[in-house]
Order: sequence, then structure tokens, then C-alpha cells
Amino acid sequence: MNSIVFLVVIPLIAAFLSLFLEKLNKLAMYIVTLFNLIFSITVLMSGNIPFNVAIGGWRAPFGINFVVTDITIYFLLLVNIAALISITVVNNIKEYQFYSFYFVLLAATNGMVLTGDMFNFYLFTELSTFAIAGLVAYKRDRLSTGAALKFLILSSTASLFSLASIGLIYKTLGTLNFADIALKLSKLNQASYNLILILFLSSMLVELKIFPFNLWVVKSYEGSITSVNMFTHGMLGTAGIYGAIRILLIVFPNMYSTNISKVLIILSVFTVLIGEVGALKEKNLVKILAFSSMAQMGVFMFGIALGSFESIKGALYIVVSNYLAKLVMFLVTKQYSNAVESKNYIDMKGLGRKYPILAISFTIAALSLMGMPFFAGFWGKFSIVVSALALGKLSTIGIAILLIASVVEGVYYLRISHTFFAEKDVNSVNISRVYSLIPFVLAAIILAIGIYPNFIEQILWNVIDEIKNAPDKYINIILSLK
Amino acid sequence: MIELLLVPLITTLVLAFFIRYKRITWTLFLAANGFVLYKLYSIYGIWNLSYKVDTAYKILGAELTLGVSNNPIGWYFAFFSALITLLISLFSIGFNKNSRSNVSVIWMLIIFSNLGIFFAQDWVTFFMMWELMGWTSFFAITNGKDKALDGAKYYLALSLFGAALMLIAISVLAQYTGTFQIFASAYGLLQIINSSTKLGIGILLLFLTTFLIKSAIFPFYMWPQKVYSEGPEDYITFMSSVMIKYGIYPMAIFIVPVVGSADLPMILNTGNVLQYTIGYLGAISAILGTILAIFQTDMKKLFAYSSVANMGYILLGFSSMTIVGFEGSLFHVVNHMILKAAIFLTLAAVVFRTGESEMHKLGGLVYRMPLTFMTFLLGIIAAAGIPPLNGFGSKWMIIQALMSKRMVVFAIAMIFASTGAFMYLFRALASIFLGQLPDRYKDVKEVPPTMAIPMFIMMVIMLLTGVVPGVVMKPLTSALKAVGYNVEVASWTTLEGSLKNSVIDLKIVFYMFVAGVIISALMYFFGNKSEKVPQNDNYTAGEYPEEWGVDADRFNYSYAFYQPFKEMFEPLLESVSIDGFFASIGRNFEFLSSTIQGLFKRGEGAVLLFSIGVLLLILGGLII
Amino acid sequence: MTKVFILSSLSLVFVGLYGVLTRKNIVKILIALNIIETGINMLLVAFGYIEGGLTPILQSDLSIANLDKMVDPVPQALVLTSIVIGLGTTAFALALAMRYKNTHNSISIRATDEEGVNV
Amino acid sequence: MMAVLRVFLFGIFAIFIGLLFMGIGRKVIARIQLRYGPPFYQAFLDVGKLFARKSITHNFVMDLGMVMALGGLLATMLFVPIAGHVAVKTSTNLIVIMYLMAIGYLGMAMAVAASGNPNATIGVSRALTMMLGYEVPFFTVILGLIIVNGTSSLELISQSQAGSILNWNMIKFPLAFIAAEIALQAMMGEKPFDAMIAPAEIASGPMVELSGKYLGLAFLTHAVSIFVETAIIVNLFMGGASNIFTFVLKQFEIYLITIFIEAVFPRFKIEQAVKFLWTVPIGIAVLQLLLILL
Repeated sequence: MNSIVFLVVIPLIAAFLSLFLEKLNKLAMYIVTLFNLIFSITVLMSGNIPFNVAIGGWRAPFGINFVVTDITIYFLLLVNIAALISITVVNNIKEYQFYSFYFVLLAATNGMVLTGDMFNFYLFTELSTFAIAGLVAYKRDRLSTGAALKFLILSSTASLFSLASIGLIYKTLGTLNFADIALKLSKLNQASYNLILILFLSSMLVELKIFPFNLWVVKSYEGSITSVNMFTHGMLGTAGIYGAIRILLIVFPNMYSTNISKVLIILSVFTVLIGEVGALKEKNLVKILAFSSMAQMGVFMFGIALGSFESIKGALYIVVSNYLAKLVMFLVTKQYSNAVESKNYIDMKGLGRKYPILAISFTIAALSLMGMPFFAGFWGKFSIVVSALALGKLSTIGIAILLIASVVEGVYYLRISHTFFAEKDVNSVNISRVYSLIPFVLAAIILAIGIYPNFIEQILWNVIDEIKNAPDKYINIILSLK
Repeated sequence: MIELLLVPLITTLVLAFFIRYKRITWTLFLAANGFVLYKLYSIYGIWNLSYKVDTAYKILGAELTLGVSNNPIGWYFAFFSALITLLISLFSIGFNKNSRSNVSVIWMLIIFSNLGIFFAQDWVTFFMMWELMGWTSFFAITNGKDKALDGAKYYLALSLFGAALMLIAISVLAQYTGTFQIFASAYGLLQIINSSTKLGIGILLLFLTTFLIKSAIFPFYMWPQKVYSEGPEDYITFMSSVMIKYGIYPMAIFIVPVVGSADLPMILNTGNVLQYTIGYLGAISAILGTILAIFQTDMKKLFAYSSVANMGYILLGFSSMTIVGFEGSLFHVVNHMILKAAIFLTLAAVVFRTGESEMHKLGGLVYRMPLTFMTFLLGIIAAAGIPPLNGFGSKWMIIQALMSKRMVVFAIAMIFASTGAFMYLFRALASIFLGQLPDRYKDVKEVPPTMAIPMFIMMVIMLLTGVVPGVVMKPLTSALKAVGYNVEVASWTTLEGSLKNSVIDLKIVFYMFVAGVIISALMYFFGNKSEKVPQNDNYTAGEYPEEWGVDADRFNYSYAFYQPFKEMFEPLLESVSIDGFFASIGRNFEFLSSTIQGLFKRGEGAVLLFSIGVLLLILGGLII
Repeated sequence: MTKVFILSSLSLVFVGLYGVLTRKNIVKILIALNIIETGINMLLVAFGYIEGGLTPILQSDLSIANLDKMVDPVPQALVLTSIVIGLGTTAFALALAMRYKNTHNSISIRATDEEGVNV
Repeated sequence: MMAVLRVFLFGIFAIFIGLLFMGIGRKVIARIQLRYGPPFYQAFLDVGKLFARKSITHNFVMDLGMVMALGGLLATMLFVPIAGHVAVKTSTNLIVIMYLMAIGYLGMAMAVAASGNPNATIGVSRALTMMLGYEVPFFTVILGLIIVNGTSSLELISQSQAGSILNWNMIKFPLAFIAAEIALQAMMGEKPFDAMIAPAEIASGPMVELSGKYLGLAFLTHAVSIFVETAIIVNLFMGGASNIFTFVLKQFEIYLITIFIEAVFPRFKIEQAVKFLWTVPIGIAVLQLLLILL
């Protein structure tokens, strides 16, 4: 399966070509994205997962390699599906820059998920933030320019930290391959281990939107167009989550014996609190979604930081629910805000009565984010709560605060849903019913997971299994150890 | 068993499809409720019915199983709530003819959760249904109206908060007992209380708080008035009669058995600490609810507080922890369901015809809506707990239980509340229906038959349960017997108290009342004829103000009805303002929210905060 | 010698960080970022440096025999890549800064992003 | 048939005794106030005259309410043991009696409120406020007695005091008796607790719009309520009686106390009355309750 490289190469070639394609860019965007998606599905179906591709024939610890395991392929699919859904809302964009940046983003996020090498991960991360900054700046007004610049400065600073961490890893272990690092890290002394982890973590937390690394979030979301929001959420965000799972859980599993995991618990609780409370008074729907996605990442991080397999499973449920729900919400926001030419949700009053499917999808997504039963988010919340209560005082206090924050979340989300359904005449507004389709399907998936979790449970256990048996399922495959 | 849950669910989908056709939806709604009632009737006595779903979802190392089962007490709650719901849904057909929004879809979903709550076999199922009920209520209350949003938000926040507490409680309990089954975990909790008291009581209090929130007991008594005053009236009828009992049901099957058999420190040899906690909460709710109800000017708010007081009675009955008190409480649950439904239906009818819910703007409606008046009259007689109607029996049993356990404070609170009930109930009666009819309501008509029939049936039911309490007590006592309580199945008309020689036969009470009325009616007919004259004949002393070019002013004494009384209590009520406390929580959150928004709005400190974050991590990782 | 390299590169990092944190001018911030980057690059090169080592080019048998005396080439390759990335970032950031100047009429990072408000 | 006759006789008896008491009461008050006063049978004459007059009504609620008022009180009266006799065999439960009494008051209140006169409604509002004032101390007293006797049956409580006068609850629990007496004063609506009638302020309050047989029914209601209330006190505190004559005599003693107080006291404002009822009699009753419990 050496052809897996095409997932990165083809979008990169497309990025170059986009300079010349002009009007064909949109078509190219669809073709490349579909290619990526279909290719990933083929890989999933081919049945020879897990496998390891050594680029240029250099064997694992020395060369650059792409790895495809269960986790990889699921996240690959998530990234590419998000890409496909997001580009459906791209219209009337003529500038080739947008398309170039998009292709770069696609290549970078695919690369982030595929790579088995620390330095490449850094490179792809840098590339994707670069692309996102460019896409955020697309609107060319004051807000988006400021947001993009500030995001760029923050992420460059952060990436330099991770570069330093990579240098340290190379200095101490003499390798940059994930599997090799994982194998050798345990021999490292505690202080160096912690320093490496801290430096790397601090750059990764920027993408994971954890407070206090997340000051870019709200501005970037507010300043960019909806499709870019969906890129940020569905592609960059998902790839970042993949990074967190791969690197924290498989490469640095010893983290849980240090105090860093406790600091992470505290930070994630703060993130949730700040995200939920910040959204309480907000009127701009996009900003609300930004705050909320921050909070959801906090919940995810909380689950990861707890470190029990059940809580990780809960965190993964949260990822799935947040992934689907936010896509739905951005799609709905896009349609509604276009219709009333405002992002203030109060202006969207009454739209739900005329276009109920969009509003119902939004409500379902919101309920899932709130962790309501019969929706996907509930299983995540339930797992995290149960495991948090078993893990001592800090996590108990943490989960209590998290639950109270979810009350706030419930209030502001259902307030929005209510506004959609409120009584008001909205005859002048017109939205094509076609746009209801994707939100509806996504919302139906949320509902299906909520009611019948068996299917997704199986997949998540595969993921957990890989984390649990990392030496067998990941390290040895790559290093071809028997 | 499963079709009982599936039918409401499928109906919800169908209703959602037909949401724009009111006639179809409400008829379907009625039919579904009819089916539910019939189904419930047919599963009476088959206590081994159950339905289980095995999921692959792993929690606490085991795969989760969700299940519903036909448990006797749950059946008792479910059956009577289904009966009331059926009547309300009949009323709704007429009531919703002109409404702009259609609440039936979300209401059907609530009925689904209603059945789920009453039949849940394990805490997870229970919790799922509980949460479902919380957010669906939010949408049902607002029903597209902005003015209802505040109350609905308040309710939502409280129920989400309660659900969060319950989730914690369920998880901790499952960790220690290893099971999610409700009855098994009750036993487990008892053992936890006996081995490590603090933890056990902590879990119990978490559960209790959740249930108190839903049943509007003391610290959480504010939501009914906020919600009832703005929600759609027919749904509010359902809410005030049925939904407010959701907190009582788990208390009856879980809290009461555990508290009753736990080995805890006693107070004055009459009851343990938790028993008194429950009792005091109930007593405060009963008294506070009564006093606040007396001061309301909005009739829906008045009856909202009356609900608070009634929930207080039920808690008082529980706190006695005797079988009579327990039976009395459960009996009062159904009685309150019936009489509150009857009262709120009449209020809905009044609002339907006049569009007004401030009592002092109404008056004299008895001239125009006699049937509504009669229903209301019987409703308030029942609510006041006056014998030939149904509120009496249960209140009597509760007082008996309290007296036999020598819980004097609670007994006095109970009497205070039920005497106070006369005050607010009569005030509502006088202000809405009696007195002089304002000119603007001259053309008000009696409600149409679809609305009149359920009201009439309500009257019959109230009288029936008042005179023949066996129609409720027989299923109740059989249910209690089926779950293992040591009780005799009650007879049709007698109620048994717990003191010496305290068996009352409500049939005799009714006969005596009839005898009294007959004697008095004889007196009445014995007297000389009376003549029916219009109000002004007497009121303006036989003169005709129109002739002098002035209109006869119509005024009722109804605005500051209990002003002297209010002045007595005002300082007290101002000093204990729970509402202010909750409002200040809301304000603090909003202030915090603006601060956070400010932080994220500028965004230039990103790198600084980033560095702080790194320092924190270093602090955690390297130094500590 | 390596220690001197490491220490000087670390001091560069902190100087740069100080610049990023305290400067208001965007161009100065970007310069400070570049200083950090240089520091980190130097750090990486220093990690691979061996005192008195050989150039890591395989040209004769002699060099093969002295493999362990060779300077590690990997960090240098990494640094080359990261310099390229840094260049790209700086260029892009400067382009954005130009637009920032146009839209905000200021190159202070503290300029408000709200529409229609003059600085 | 026998039972029906019995019930009927009890009713007539109560009305007769009540009216007689009212008449005597008026005479006694007049004598205390150094007036001559009407003859002791004046109440019968009044009622007779009122029933013979034509009257006016505004709606059916007035008729219904007045019938309900008298009917409710008569029903209550049938539950009260009179010298050991009860109209029908029941457990003469005190709580039932207390609640049944309320239906009479409710009917009365409904009828006068339906008359549409604000003065009447003001009167009712005061009466109900007063009711909250006296029910609480009265119940506190009853609660003590119920706890002592372990029963809420009025008949059993009165039987437990059989024998010498020292067995009377009046002697055993004097504080309770005092509290009950004060509450009784309010219950009967006599001075100083007659703010609900207050002719000078609100034109006799509830009675303002009543005429003819409606007023007559109101009179009868008042008569029966006097009978019932005094009978309850006699049963509770004076050990009932072995024959009806003694019983009525004891009732009369109780009524006389009320009348004496009525004759010499001015009127409380309504909030003063409630405050008084919630401090003095409740304090006494609670003291008694504590003595009983501890």
C-alpha cells in the first residue's frame, strides 16, 4: 500500500496547480477531496490494516514512514469526510489563494494523521496552521486579518517549542520515529522526560484549544467564513485530536505517573468552565460555537487526562459527538445567517418554523453536546463521570464542575433552539431545502449513536485496544520486531 | 410491555409529520393516550412483565443492560397519570383550536418519558427518561413564546442541575454496589449507610436534592410559579398535576424505604435525622407555599404555590415513615393529580374565553360559565380537603400518621397549611367567578362541549374518589402488598388511621353531608319565595344611574385581598428570599461571562497566556 | 564548546520570547519570533555537534572508518527544513502585517479589531 | 327510616338549642350593659319573621351557598357526640369534624361573595384570615389531647374523663382549656374577634346583602355553629355528660363565658387579632403541649 502517499501528494500537487486552474478550482477541490475520501475508504475496506509504509525504502527508525492502523484510518476518514462536508458550503469564491490554502490544509491534515515520525508531525502541523491562518484571513477585513495574524504568531511560537522538544528527543534518544521513541522513552530520566513532554504538550494544547493556550479560538472563528470554521473544526481539530491520542497515549503513556496529568485535569476543567460561561451572554452564534468547541475540547482533554480506559472511551465518544454536532451547527448557522444576513441568533427568530429540519438538526446537535441521553454525547459523559468518580478527589471535584458547566451549556443552547422555534413571521426569507439534507443526515447519525451505541462502541474498543496493547499493535509493527 | 413505550414514541414521529394539521394531531394525541391507558389497565397485576435491552456499551467493566419492568408502585403512578392525561388531551382538542403553536409533539415525547420513569428498572434507564423529560419540558413550556423563556430557562437550569447531581449519585452508588438496578441498589445503599454513614448519606442527599427539585420542595419552590404562569395552559395542567409527581415516585420507591430502615441517630425517639430533614423540608414548603399563594394576584401563580404546599404534605406523609403516612402520601399524589387537573382545566377554560389570568381583572364569571364554576368549586373544596370530596382522605391519613408518631410540629404545619388553603382557594373563587361581572366579559360564553366534557368527568372523579376512596386505595394497597409491604387491601369506602378507634367511613360522611343539605334545603323551601334580581337592583339601592348619565361602576374586592395579613408577613418573606439567591447566581455567571468575552475579544495577550500555561505545566511537571 | 552553543542559543530563545511578549509593533514581534527560531535552530545544530568532528560526507574510506567521529547530519537536515518553514511563516506573516496596516491603520498588535473604530 | 328520623331530630335539636342560646345570650349581654334586652325567645321570632318575608337573590350561587352553609354545619353536628349519643354510628373523628365545619363556612362565604357587594367580600376575607388565626392554636390544643389519649375520636376522649370532676381535661390541662377558650371566642366570631362583621366599618360584612330567608338561613347557621363549637369543648374538656340536659347545661356554661367576654370587650383590628391569637393562646397551648410531651 505504498500508494497511501497519494493522500498527501495529490492535494499538494493540486495546491500548485490551483494557481493556474482559475475557474476549474472548485471542480478540482471536489475531485481531490473525493479522491482522498474514496482512497481512505478503499484502504479501510482492503483489510490489510495495520501496515507501515517506509518512504523511499528506508526502514522504520531511520527513514520517514507512514503508518496505517485502526486509529489512523478512522481519523483519516473523519478528516476527509469533514473536508467533503465543509466544501459543500463553499460557493462564489474565485480567488485561487483560497483553494491553494485548502489543498495545503488537506495535505497537511492527512499527513498529520498518517505520519509515524515526530518531525514530520511537526512539519504538517506547522503547515496546517499556516493554511488555516491564510484561510482565516480570506475575508480581508480588519477582524479576520487581526485574527489570522495573532493566530499565526501564537502558533509559530508554539511550534518553536515543539521544535525544541523534537531536538531534545533526538539528542537524548537518537530517534524521531514515534514507535522507536515510545520504546526508548521509558529509559529516560524523569526530568528530561517531563521537559520533553511539557514542551511538546504546550504546542499541541494550542491546537486542542485548552485554556490558557486558546486565545486564538474565538477570534479566528468569528473572523472567518463558515467553510473555514468547518475546516478548523473538522480537519485541523480532528487531526489535533489524533495527535493527542497518538502522542499522549501511545508515545508518552508514562505521563500518568507524573503530575502533568493533574495539571492537565485542572486546565481542562478551566477550559470547560471558561468555554461554557463565556458563551452564556454571547449573541453571535459563531462565537457561541467557538466557545462551545473550546469547552468540548476541554471535556475531551479531561477524559484523556484521567487516563483510565473507560474515560478515554468517554472522551472518544465526546469527540464523535462534537465532530458531528459542530458540523451540523456550522451548516445550520451558515444557512440561517445567510438568510437573515446576521450572525446574531436573535435575528434568526422564527426560522425554525419555516425550515424545521435545520432547526431540529441544530437542536439534536445541541442536545448531544449537552450530553443528553438518546444522543451520542450522553455515552461519553456517562463514561467520563463514572470513571472520574473512581479516580480520587481531584477528578471528583473536576467532574462536579464539569457537570455544573454543562448546565450553563444547556441553558444557552436551548435558548438558541427556542429562538429558532419562536413565533415570528419570516415570509421574506428563502433557503433552499437541499441544504437541509446534510445536517439532517448528520443529526440522524447522532441520534442513531445515542439510541444504539453498539456499532460505534465496537469501533471505539478497537481504538482503545490499540492504545492498550500499543507494543503489539503499533510499535512492533513499525519496527518489524517479532 | 415494550409497546407501551413504543406507541408514544411512534406517535411522536407521526405527530411531528402532521404538525401543521391541528385537528389530526390532537385527535391522534387523544387516541395514543387512550391506548396507553387501555394498555396500562390490561397489564394490571402482571408484575413479572419486563423488557430488557442488552447494549454492547461497557461501563464499570460490564455491559450495560437497560430495562423496563411492570412494578406495582410505578403502575399505580402511571395508570392514574395516564387517566388524567387522557382527560386533559380531550380538553386540548377544543383548547388548541386557535393556538399558533402545536405542543402535542413534544408533549407526546414527555408522555413517553413519563412511562419510562415510572417503569424504569435500572437507574440508567431512569436517568435517561428523566433527562428527556427535562429538556422536552423546556420546549413545551416556551412553546414558541418569548415571554415564557425566563421561566423555562429557570426550570431547565434546575432540572439539568438536578440531573447532574443524580448522575453523580448513580455513578457513585454503582461503584459501591456494583449494580444499576434500582431495588438492588436501595439495599446496597442501606449497607453503605450502615458501614460508612457519611458516604451513604451523601449519596442519599444527592438523590434527594434531585427529586426535591422536580417536586418543587422548599429551596427549589420557585419554578412552578415562573413556569405555570407563562406556559400553554393545557400543558401546564399536565405539568402541575402529573409531572410534579416525578420527584415523588422515586422518593416513594427508593428514598423512603432506605431512610425508613437505615440505622441513623434518632431525634426524641420519634424519627431519625433524615426523616426529620425530609419532614422539615415538607413543612417549610407547605407553610411557605401557602403563605405565598395567599399573596398572589395571578391565578396560575396562586395554584402553582398551592402545588408547592401540596408537595409539602406528601413529604410530610413520607417523613412519618409509617404505613398510614406512606399510604396517605401516595393517595394524596393521586388526589392532587385529580384536583389540580380539574382546577387548572377550569383556569385554562377561563383563559381560553377571557385571555386574562390576573384575578382582579376577572370576576362574576359564574354568570357566564356555570359549569366551569362548578368544576372549580368542587376542585377547591377538594383542594381544601373538605370531606365529601377527594382531598380529604389523604390529608386525614397524613395527619393521623403524624399525630401517631408525635411529630407535633409537622402536624401543626399541616393544619396551618390546610387552613391557609381556605384563604387562597376562596380568594380565587371569589375573584374569578363571584362578584360583579365586568362589562368587557359580558359576551363570554361557556366553553364548547369538548372542553366541558372532561371538566364534567373531573367532577365525577373527584366526587367518586372522595366518597369511594377504594377506587384509588384498592390498587394502591394491592400494589404495596405486591412489593412486600405489610398492608391489608383497603375496603371501598373506609379509611384506616393509625390512632385508636380511627376508622372513618367516607360513605357515612357523605350521607351525613347529604342529610345536612336535605334538612337545610327543606328549610330553604320552607321559607317564602325569593326573587331573582339583577345586581344593580340592590347595589344601587333601586336607582338607575344610567338615568343620571353615569355608568354603574363595577368593582370587586379582589386586588389586595389579604392586605393586613400580607403586611404581617412581608418582613419575614423579604428576609428569606431564595429567589434573590438564585438570581444572584445567574448575575454572577453573566458577569463572569462578560469578563471572559472581554479576554477573548482582544486576544493580543495570547502569547503571554501561552507562556503562563507553559509555566504552569513546568510547575506541575518539574517542580511539584 | 557545545555548552557555549547551547547556552547562547537558549539566551537567544529567551531574548526572542521577551521580544514577543513585550513588543507592540508587529514587525518587531516577527523579528523576535525569528530570533527564537534562530535560537532553536542553533540548539538543534548544537545537539548534533561533536567537538572536533568531521563533516558528515561519505567520500573516502577514511570517512567510513571514522563514522563515530562524524557530526550527526540529521539535526542539520531538520534545521534546514525548519529554516525553510520559518522563512515561509515570516513571509506570510509579513504579508498579513501589511494588510493589517491597511485595515487597522496601525501596526500595533493592540489595535482594536472591531470594525469602524479608529485607533 | 329510624335512622333518618334520628338524623332529622338531631338537626332540629341543634337548631333549637342554638337559637335558644342566641336569645339568652342577647338578654345576658343587655343585662350586663344595663339594658332590658329582648325576650329570650327573640331569636325564634326573628327567624320566623325572616322566613316569612320575601327575599331577593342575584344568582343560583347565593341559594346554593346558603343551603351548603347550613347543610355543612348540620352534617358536622351529626358527628359530634351529644351526651354519648351520636346520630349515626361513626368514630366521631375530631379531624373530620374540624374539616367538615369548614364546608359550612365555605358555603356561607361563597353565598355572600356571590352577592357582589364588596363589603361582604371584605368580611369574608377577614373571616378567613381570622380562621387561620384561631385554627392553629385550637389544633395545638387538640393535638395535645389526642396525644395524651392516643386517639382522635371525640367520643373516646370524652369517655376517658368519666368519673369525678378531677378527671376532666379542664382540670388536668388548665392551660389547654384557656387556650381553647380564647380560640373558641374567635371561632364564634364574638368580640373582641368580630372584625369580620364590624357593622360600623363594613355594614355587617357578610350579612350586608342578605335578606329574607337567606338571612334566616345565616341565623340558623350561626345557631348550629354555636351548638357544635360548644359541644366540642364540652366533650373535650368537661367530660361530656350522662344525659342530654346536663350536656346542654355544660354547653351553656361555655357559651356564657363567651358571652361575658363579648359583652365587655371592644374590637381588635384583624391583624391585631391574628397576632394576638398567634402569640397568647399558641404560647399557652405549646406550653401545655410541651408539658404533655416531656
